[in-house]
Parts: sequence; structure tokens; C-alpha cells
Amino acid sequence: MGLGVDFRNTIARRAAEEITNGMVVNLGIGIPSLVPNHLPKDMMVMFHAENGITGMGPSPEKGMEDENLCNAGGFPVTLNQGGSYCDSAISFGMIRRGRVDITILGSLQVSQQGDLANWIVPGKKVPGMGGAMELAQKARKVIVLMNHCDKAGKPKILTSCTLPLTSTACVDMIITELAVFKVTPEGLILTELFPPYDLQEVINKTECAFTTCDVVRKISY
Amino acid sequence: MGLGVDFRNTIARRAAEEITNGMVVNLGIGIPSLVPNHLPKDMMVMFHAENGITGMGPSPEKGMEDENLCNAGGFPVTLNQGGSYCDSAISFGMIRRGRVDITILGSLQVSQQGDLANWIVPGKKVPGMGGAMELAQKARKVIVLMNHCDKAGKPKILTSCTLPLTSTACVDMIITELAVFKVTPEGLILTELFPPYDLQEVINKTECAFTTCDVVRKISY
Amino acid sequence: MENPFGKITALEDVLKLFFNGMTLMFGGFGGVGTPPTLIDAILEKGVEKLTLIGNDTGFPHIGIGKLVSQERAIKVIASHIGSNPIAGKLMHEGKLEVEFSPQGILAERIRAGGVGLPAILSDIGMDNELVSKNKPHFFLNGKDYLIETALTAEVSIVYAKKADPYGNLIYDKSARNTNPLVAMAGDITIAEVEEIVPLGSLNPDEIITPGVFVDHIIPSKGVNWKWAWE
Amino acid sequence: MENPFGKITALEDVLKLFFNGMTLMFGGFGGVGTPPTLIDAILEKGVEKLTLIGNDTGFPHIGIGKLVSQERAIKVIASHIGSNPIAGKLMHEGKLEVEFSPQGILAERIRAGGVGLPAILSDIGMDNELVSKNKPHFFLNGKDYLIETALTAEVSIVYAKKADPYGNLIYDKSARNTNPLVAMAGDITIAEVEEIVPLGSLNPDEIITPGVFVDHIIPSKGVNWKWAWE
Repeated sequence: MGLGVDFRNTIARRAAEEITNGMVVNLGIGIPSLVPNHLPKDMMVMFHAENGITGMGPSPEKGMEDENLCNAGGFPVTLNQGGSYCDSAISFGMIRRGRVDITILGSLQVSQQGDLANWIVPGKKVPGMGGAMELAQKARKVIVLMNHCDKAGKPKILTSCTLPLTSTACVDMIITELAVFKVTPEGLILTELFPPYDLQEVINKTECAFTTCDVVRKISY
Repeated sequence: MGLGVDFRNTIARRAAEEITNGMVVNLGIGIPSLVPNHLPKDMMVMFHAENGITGMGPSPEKGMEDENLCNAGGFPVTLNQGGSYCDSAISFGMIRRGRVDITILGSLQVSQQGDLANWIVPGKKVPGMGGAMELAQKARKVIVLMNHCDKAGKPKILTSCTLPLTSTACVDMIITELAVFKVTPEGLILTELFPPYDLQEVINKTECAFTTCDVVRKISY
Repeated sequence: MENPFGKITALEDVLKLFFNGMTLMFGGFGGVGTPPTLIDAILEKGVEKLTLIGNDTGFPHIGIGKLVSQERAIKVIASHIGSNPIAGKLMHEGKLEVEFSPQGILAERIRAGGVGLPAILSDIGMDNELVSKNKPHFFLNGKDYLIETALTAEVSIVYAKKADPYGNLIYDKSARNTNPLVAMAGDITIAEVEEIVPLGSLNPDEIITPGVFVDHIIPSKGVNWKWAWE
Repeated sequence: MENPFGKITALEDVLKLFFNGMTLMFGGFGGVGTPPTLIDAILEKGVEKLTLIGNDTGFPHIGIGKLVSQERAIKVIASHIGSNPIAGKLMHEGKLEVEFSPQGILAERIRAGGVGLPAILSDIGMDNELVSKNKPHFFLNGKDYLIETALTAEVSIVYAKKADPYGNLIYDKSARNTNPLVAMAGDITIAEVEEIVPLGSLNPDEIITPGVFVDHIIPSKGVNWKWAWE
């Protein structure tokens, strides 16, 4: 059972709070793609796509697609004012040089150390890592948006990931439909809750131990 | 005593014979800069400058100089049709990738193995190698144009260079005011003479041994 | 069009450059920016046992995916094959060898080949066996890195918006992607272009790939596949 | 001009970024493409003990040469200093340390720093002690190579023709040279530009340096030195 649209948008809205004016942001597919809808209209954010776009805008209207203007997933997008095109080497140069402020991506599992496992779906063929490793290792801040548990109801936030890792100790923040965690060298800190969920429910659905910050914010948008 | 203008142009004219339509050619300073004057007007040659010009044209008329359009020596040039600008990394990428067909350069000394010594003037300060090493090592064909002897009358074509090397075994052809040599793994082959100079004079003025080809061409432009 | 450099070439003539067992590098990202006319011509010629190098394996009927789906390749070096399930199937059946490289490092390996460098150092995917296996390591300033070797190909094929007769290229929007890198890495590079314009009509400041790197130019018949989003 | 990214900066504010002992990388080739207004401002501020990284040391009164001639640098990493005799004189007097790097390899080392790679492999100047001394070697496929380390700087200064308020840059003719590489390699990059144009007025296909790499934009007062050819 996946998340309803509302929960997905709640998660995306919370992620949007991390973005400030002028940032360069790379968004993964799925819930991360909803984040731009929750940014203030006048905020200048440069969305980065691995294939060589800085300043990506929203999807074009049907019939207005340009086959030579697509995001890294191959779907038509637009370009905002101030945007530019570059080759794939420079695009990843931006990532490795630390010029991409935030990457917001989905994940299959995250460990309490911030290990990320998001590139091999269990039981499926090996699809290849694409640009996931560079983004996970080199974006200045890595935010994971995901369901708190998988479709079988099993926790996705774990003491150690059981799936092959994309990168170790790279995640900075986890946002699920239940809660928000900060990843620190000492482990996870729960900083926020999405009522009606409470702390006990998060504990029940999280495999690893975590601490809570002094004042847990209760988010109700 | 240097060479007269006529000899310089004779050498340049002979070097021009090595160039065919469509080639990418990098010219050093001095005699090499005279080579374009000796090319057929309708020949399409792309002159390459290390600082990022392909398709460099002749010097502009006085008063028409553009301070942002200079060759690697810092002097104003023009751009021919089909020319383009690139950054210094791509410019040297062309050289290392083997896309520069010929480099024509001056030298202080050349050895019978084709070792090139053209980057440190004896007794002067160390100026640095600039782009000389890449050009010597990686241009597809390296042609040296120089006086047969130095100002003191000493041979510049030697068994072994006495000056610090720019690069080893890189020169393919040597053109002086006396003769033309092909450099082979077995040593130098004299292929052409510029009358009134004869073989004996070349032997007298060349430190190393060399062979002659079956039919030595006598050049008289 | 005047052809003073002899680079504007008939399709049947460039086809002579393709042969069984060759290494072929292609521009494009998810099929966007992959030269459609050349792909079809290579298919029709029946070339096989190809080693393909490029960002990904496209979709089954899009871009390089067409060659992969018809089992014309024995090896692929790419960053992912997820959008082409046939590639995954062939890999699991042992019919297709796949070497995965992280996307940005793959781009840099191609660029290194293109600018005549033998290798680069990288710390991407150090701790992932799929990336690091069989690769030499090097310690620099106390930190461990992988030596990632340069990639070149016997022939590179790219897709551009415009070329002049010297092969100077400009690209269209995100169809640029890996094309300028691939254009440098081919021993022979063929550019398929939407439009050939007279010498001197491209602004020399705006040329992305200098014609120095381009050996042949062929006019494109345009994209003839249906995109995944259509 | 609107300044929605806050990158258009007063000269006195960018001057706060310069300090004694810093590493400063500069664009330009023989002074062409070196930012004149920034050079003069750095001179006036009296910054010293600089480590300078760039193609060359200009001419005594041109480009970075001004800083070198006035003994503001303790070290230079460059491909040559021949056009600035004062640099050679200071080197021989022991007042200036000079690290020579072959020109194209220097460009690649700067680019490597700019794109976050730790090093490249190179066979340029292998047999020359000035190039190879103190550099690690690596055998790859039976051939010996040098490990050439990436270069970055605390501040990079570049000169461009136009910038928009995001710092997207286009360059003018051969004044491009090392500037796009240097622009990526700075921890902080300052672009001095001939003209600042409104957001959206640069063609996104023609932008050479994406504004992502640019932190500050200052308007240029123009070249105020006399060129060697004048």
C-alpha cells in the first residue's frame, strides 16, 4: 500500500522548507518531483538535471513538449530564466565540486549511519547506478523522502541496510510520512512528527534506535 | 649572423609543401610564421593556436587589432571562416588526441634520433615549457625549421643534444637553409638540398652522420 | 552546399566505416541526442558483435536501444540499462556483457579519451564492488582512489543541431548531453546533423564542438521513434 | 539591474575575500582575458604572500604580471614565465618559487580541480626532470605515467564578456582561454565582466560557464594596460 497523494505532498512540502533562495537542487523521481510545487512563487531555485540542465522548469503543457529538452529521466521539461545547458561532464562537475546544494531523492533503505541503498530493487535486474552515486557522495546535503515502511510493512530505516549500498554515510535528513530525522555521526535524531502519528508509532516502525531532539516539532500543514 | 629574409622564406616555402588541404597546423614563432605566405590561396588549412583558436588568420591591419583576439604569443590575429574558439583544455585536447596534423617549430638543437631541444635558451633564465612539450610529443608530424648552425657557427644537428630536451624522438623532419632531413628510427636521411649548397657542405656543418636518399632533390624556387 | 573539407559524406560512404566486432561510441542520454539515421543504417547493414560505449542503453525501440534489442552488441559500457529491459534480459542470459560506470565518471572517462589523457582518479563508488572491481587503486595524499581509464572508440557517432562544412557543431538544448565528449573520443567521428549551414555562418564563440574533432557529416532524416512520454 | 541571487557585488565587498597568504587562481593567457579591475584592486589593497595559479605570469605591466612585478606572490604555478622577466629575476633571487607545468596539463589540472576530480594521469614531460620531479608515477597497461594532481584555489578570478545576474558567462574570442576552467576551480569564483545583462537575455545554448560556478559578479572598468604589441 503506497502513500496517498496528501502524504506525498506533505513530505514534499516539508522537504521544500530546506530550500532557500539561490540554491542549486537536484530532484529524484517520485515524491521529490513534487517539491517544486511547494516553493514560494518568487523563490529563485536552480533545478539541476544530470544530463546537463541547470534551471529546469516545470513540465510543458501537452502538445508543447520539445524532444530535445528532457530531464534525466527522459521526460519533457522546460527551462526557467537564467537556465543553461552543458555537457554531462560539466553537469557532474557541478555535483563533485560541491556546487549542488541539495539532492532530494527516494530510497529503498537508509541506515542509522546515513548509508543509502536506492539503486538496486531486490529481485529485479541490475539497472546500473546512473548518477546516483555521485549525487549521494557529493551533493552538499542529501535528503531522502520515502515511505516509512515498504509495501510489506517492513521498516526501511535500519540499523544496517540489507540491500547493496549506493553510498555510505551520505544521508543528512530523512523525511517520511511519519517523521523527520536528522542523521548525525552519533545516529538518528527525530526532530519532527507528522500527527496523528506519535513517537511510539515511529519507534514501532523503525528498526534502529534513535534519539529525539529537545522539542519535537509537530507538523500540520 | 642570421639568415636573410630569402633563406627564411625558402625554408618556409619548403615547409609549406608538407601541408595539404584540410590539415590542422600549429606554427611556432620565427620562420614557421612565414609558412602561410607560401600556401596556395585556395587551400583550406586550419591554423591552431594553443590558447584556443582553430582557424587563425593573418595579422590584422594596423589599427584593426582586437585585444581579445590574439595568438599564443599574445599578438593580434584574425579568424578565418570556419574558425572557432575553445578553452585551453580543449585546445590541448586536440593536440594530445592527435588531431593536430603538423606542428612547425623552431629549435635550438635536434639530435639524429629526433630529440628536440627548443625550450631553454642557454645562459638565460628558465622560461618554462609552455605548450612546447605537448606539441612535440603529440602532434602527428613535427617539422623543425632552423638555421643549420648557431650564431657561433656550431652545428645544431647533433649526435646528442647538449641542451635540456623538450621531448625525445619526436621530430619527423628538419628543414634548414642547406638541406631537408627525414628523421627515421635508423637516423637522419638527407632528402633534399638547397643549391648552391652541396652534400659536402652539409656534412661539414652537421655533427652527426646521416645517409642520403637515392635521388636527392635539388630545390631551387 | 560547398564541401571544401570533404567532410560532408553520403550515408552509404560512412557505412563503410562500420564492421563486425568494432567499438562504437554514441552520444545521447535516454535516446535524446542519439543519431537516429545512423542507428537505422547500422541496423540495416547488419553490423554485429559491437562493443557499445555510451551513457545508457536507451529504450527498447529508442536510440541505441534498437541495436541492443536486436542483439547486435556483445558488450556495453554504460551507467545504466534500466530503461531498456531487453538489455537486462540479455545480460542475465549471458548474451551481453555490461560494464557499469557511474554516470559522471563515465562522462569523464569518455572525455579523457577525447582529450588524449590515459586515465583519471576518482573516489566515486570506491566502496561499491560493481564499480571498483578489477580497477587499480592509488593512494594520493593519504586517501584511496580508483584509477578510471580513458575510453575511446574506433568510431563515434553524435547528433547535433547544426554543422558547417568543417564539422563545427552546435547542439540543441539537453540533446547536447554526452555528445561533445563522444565527439572527441572517436578515432573517427561522424556527426549526424539536423542542418548543414555554410562556412562562416556559425558564430565562432558559440561552437561547442570544433570541427577539428569531426571527420564526417551526414544530414539527419530526423527522429523516427516514438518517445516513451508520447 | 535586478539582483535576485545577490551575486552582483560591489568591488569593495569582493575585496574582503582577499587576504595575505591566500591561493589565487586567475584566468588569462599572456594577459589576454585576465580581469584588469580586480588585479588593480588586489594591488591597491596590498595583499601579499600570494600563491598564484594560472597559465603564465603575463608581462611586467600586463595582467597578473602586475602583482608578480610588485613582489606580491611567493609562489606561482604556471606553464611559463618567459614574457615577464621580473618573474625570472625574482625566481633566481629566491624570492619567488615557480612550479612549472606543461600548458595543456596545467589546464587539465585546473579543470580537474574544477570538476571535483583529485588527479589525472599524463605522459607529457615524463622524461623531463622539471616536470616529473616529486610526482608519483603509475604503470597502466605496461606504460609509465605521471599522476598530475588537481589544482583549486581559495578564490578564482575570471574575465568575461557578459554575465547575467545568475553569473552565467560568455567570453570574447581568444580571451576565453583558461577562464572557463579557472571559473570552476575556485572555492569562491569572482567574475569581472564587460557587461551585465538581464536574466533570460543570454541564449542558454551559448552560455560557456554556468552561473552555478560563479559566486560574485563585478563590472569591469576595462583594460588599462598597454599591450606589448601596441
